[in-house]
Amino acid sequence: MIDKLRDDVLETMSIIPSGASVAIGGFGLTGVPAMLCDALCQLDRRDLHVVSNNAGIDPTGVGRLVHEGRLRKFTGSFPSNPEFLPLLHSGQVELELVPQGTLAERLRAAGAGVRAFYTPTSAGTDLATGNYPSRYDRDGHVVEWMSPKDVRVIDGQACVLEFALATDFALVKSTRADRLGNAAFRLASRNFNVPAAMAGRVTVCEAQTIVDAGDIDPDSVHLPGIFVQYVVQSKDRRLADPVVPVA
Amino acid sequence: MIDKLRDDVLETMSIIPSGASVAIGGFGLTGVPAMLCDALCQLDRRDLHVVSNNAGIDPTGVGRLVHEGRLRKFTGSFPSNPEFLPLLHSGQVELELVPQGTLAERLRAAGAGVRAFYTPTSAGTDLATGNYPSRYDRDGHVVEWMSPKDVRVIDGQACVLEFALATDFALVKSTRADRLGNAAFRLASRNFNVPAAMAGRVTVCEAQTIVDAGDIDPDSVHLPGIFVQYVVQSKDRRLADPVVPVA
Amino acid sequence: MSIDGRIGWSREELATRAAMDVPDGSYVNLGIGIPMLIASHLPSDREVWFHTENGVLGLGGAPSPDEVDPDMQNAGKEYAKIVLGAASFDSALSFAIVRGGHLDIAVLGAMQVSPSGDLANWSVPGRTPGVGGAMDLVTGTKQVWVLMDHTDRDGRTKLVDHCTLPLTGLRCVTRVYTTLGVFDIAGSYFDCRELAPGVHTQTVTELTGADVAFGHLR
Amino acid sequence: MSIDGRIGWSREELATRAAMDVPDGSYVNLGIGIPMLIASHLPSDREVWFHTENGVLGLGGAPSPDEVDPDMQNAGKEYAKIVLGAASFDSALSFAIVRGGHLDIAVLGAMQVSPSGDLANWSVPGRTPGVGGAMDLVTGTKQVWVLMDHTDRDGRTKLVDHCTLPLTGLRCVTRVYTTLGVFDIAGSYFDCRELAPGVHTQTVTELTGADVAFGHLR
Repeated sequence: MIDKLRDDVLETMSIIPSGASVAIGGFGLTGVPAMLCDALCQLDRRDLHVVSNNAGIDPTGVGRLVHEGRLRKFTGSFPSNPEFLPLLHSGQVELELVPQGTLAERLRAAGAGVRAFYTPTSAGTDLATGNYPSRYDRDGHVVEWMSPKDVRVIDGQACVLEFALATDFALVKSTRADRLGNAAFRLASRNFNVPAAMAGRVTVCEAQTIVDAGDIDPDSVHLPGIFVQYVVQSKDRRLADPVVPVA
Repeated sequence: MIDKLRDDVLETMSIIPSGASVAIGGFGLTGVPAMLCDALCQLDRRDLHVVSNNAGIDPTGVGRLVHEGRLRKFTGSFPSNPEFLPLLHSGQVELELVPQGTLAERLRAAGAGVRAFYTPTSAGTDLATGNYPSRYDRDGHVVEWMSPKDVRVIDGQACVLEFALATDFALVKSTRADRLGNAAFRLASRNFNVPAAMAGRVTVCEAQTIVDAGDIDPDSVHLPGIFVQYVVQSKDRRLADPVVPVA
Repeated sequence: MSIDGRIGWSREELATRAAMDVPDGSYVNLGIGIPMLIASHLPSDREVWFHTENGVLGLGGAPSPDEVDPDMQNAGKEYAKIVLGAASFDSALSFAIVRGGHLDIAVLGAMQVSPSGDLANWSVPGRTPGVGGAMDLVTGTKQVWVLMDHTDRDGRTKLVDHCTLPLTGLRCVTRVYTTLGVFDIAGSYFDCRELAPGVHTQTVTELTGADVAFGHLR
Repeated sequence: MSIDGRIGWSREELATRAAMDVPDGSYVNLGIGIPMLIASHLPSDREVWFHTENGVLGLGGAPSPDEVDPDMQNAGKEYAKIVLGAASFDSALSFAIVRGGHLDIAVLGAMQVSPSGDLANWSVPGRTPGVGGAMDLVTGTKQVWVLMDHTDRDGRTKLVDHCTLPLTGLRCVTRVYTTLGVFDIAGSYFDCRELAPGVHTQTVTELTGADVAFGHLR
């Protein structure tokens, strides 16, 4: 029998070692697996490669990981956390800056067996031509640049080749989930949680409400359980699901 | 105000000319826009390039289009309609045979701004190497072969380059739809309807039940209205939606 | 010379002017900042559908405190409402909508625009380099409008012959609304379609770093 | 020499034998034909989740006439039931599951299999060339099992040194269950793990078009 529910968050998260690559869902304050990020801090995990759209906008979620200096690399579109830039410019963290749509598509591609794809997004810009710094030394000098991307003209339009972005783990936050890992999300909280879960070789889902198998209508499952390996009950007590009260 | 609802099926479908490329949703007997296919026949449209997983399994839907000889080309994975092969082998129709997952991904890619992608599926097979006939003359001799596909080794695995498959039109069948084009599907009837709608430059949706805007919960919209240009009431009277009775 | 508040349109007027040009039934993405003002300045006869990158088509206005839904924010990370008939989706489908060419108009702020439609709006030295969805929006959307002050804080023109800041996209902008007027992208020059009240062609010429034509002024 | 019904396993027995090897908690796709029989021959202690290409994870058995749901078929276009906890999705996500490597086992029929794991199962001269999802399944799935008669209707072996029919995939099969026994793919030979009751190694050797090793027989 499949039972992906786990009671002990720290024990569940202890499978993620320091140095791992971790895709983390969420956008702004919605759909952020904050409890799982907290667990990484409690477990003192370091040197993480975090893949996430934002680098956090407050000291929770990815923001806390940045604040505590637990990243060796950040891949995302919006590292707008004011704590991030000093870390970048002093060589403590590497940056792979990716357009937001390319990020979502690369994560989905990893989960979908698409090894690489051509998109016009970023063609001709510094992000494609190798003119964007990815790593600095402690004195703020550039020591590495993002790799130039392959270009192919398709139907008269220059397109860059983007590779699938698979990660060792993924952390996602859902509104509801069941023992099979099936998950459903409300409104803007779905965001990167689905592509992140697809990209992670092992995905942990922090569920606001845990429901019985079958409680989520088959047509309303946004993330089929096959993409999720573990489900834990969120300790976030916000009552955001008006249909199903928090258990 | 956006109102994509149309009363007159024939008038709506008359925008599709003979010769057009048309992606058609459905798999087996589920999710087939049979009424829209009937309209193409009533309007006597010919020389169509039909993109659909199956070539029909009975004389409805794509099956009727095949039966009446209205195709110049079929792109799909399963041309298992017994009426199809004689047409192919007598040069009356061209075949582009595509693995089912590649077909879904190529349609989605067209709607998602992905111009092409690399996949290991079909690498090294006749479908990739140009050893598969796509067109015969009236005597059954091969006059054209499918193009060989570009190959690139990614992470040690041979992958073929597949191009986005955009079509002039798409015909889809939904369980529910509203005036905005938002559509929802039950169980296995969703299938190719979503990727087909994404691929079509103009998409017509045959809805089993037409509902008011807002009746489909935002989280339960499987196909956002932006992918649909016209909605018509299906005359198929099957009561397949236990939640919402047929109007 | 300082523009803001002295000559030409205010930012509110600029948003109101651009809002007039948004056709009924359009699907539109509004960037953070001045572009977002368009939503509250639409003529009452328009039904316009707003897309937000973080996964909703049918974005509404700001909620009152008791209307706040913790699961609903806009791309600017502010709490937001949805309208009746909205649809939610994940980021991959959200950007399929953007990159697949389904949006009619994207409205963005800018640091520099050239007459060929090149746009620079994401990176200035010393600031946190957030690219967000801008590169996706400018390559995917049918019409890309820029809404901005005509000059920057130091009085330097933002309509330039060639962008010197890092590009967001090449040949992507179709129209520019500045505090001084409305400009179409014409390839080697800006084609001025309209001047803000009280603004003279000479002022525009002086404050623009590329050729400007006024033959289509209405 | 005709096999069917004379020596080795019947098709039902073959499906039963393969079903024994499906681990509890597996995600499995069953091809049309003999592979589909596995679903009804699983040991009672297994919870196995069946994926169907047309968009459901949690495929159930055949419905009684009054249970038929017109919106629910399996990939063989037969009406089907779903199990509690099933999820439905579109074809793009369905094949993301397949191609992304998320399924544990795909079980297919075959015309020819080689010791290197090459598989031919989709095209024979003169038949309608339906490729369906076979090429996706064999390149995406962790384990690819073939279930088939050991020989074809004319008595020709289906375990061959090199496939002569058009390939579905190269080096993709991991295990073969035939009416005569169970074979692992070993590169240059078939590694026979088990013989069907009453089948002798000599018979297998005679009826196989490639080298067979019996050192791992259990």
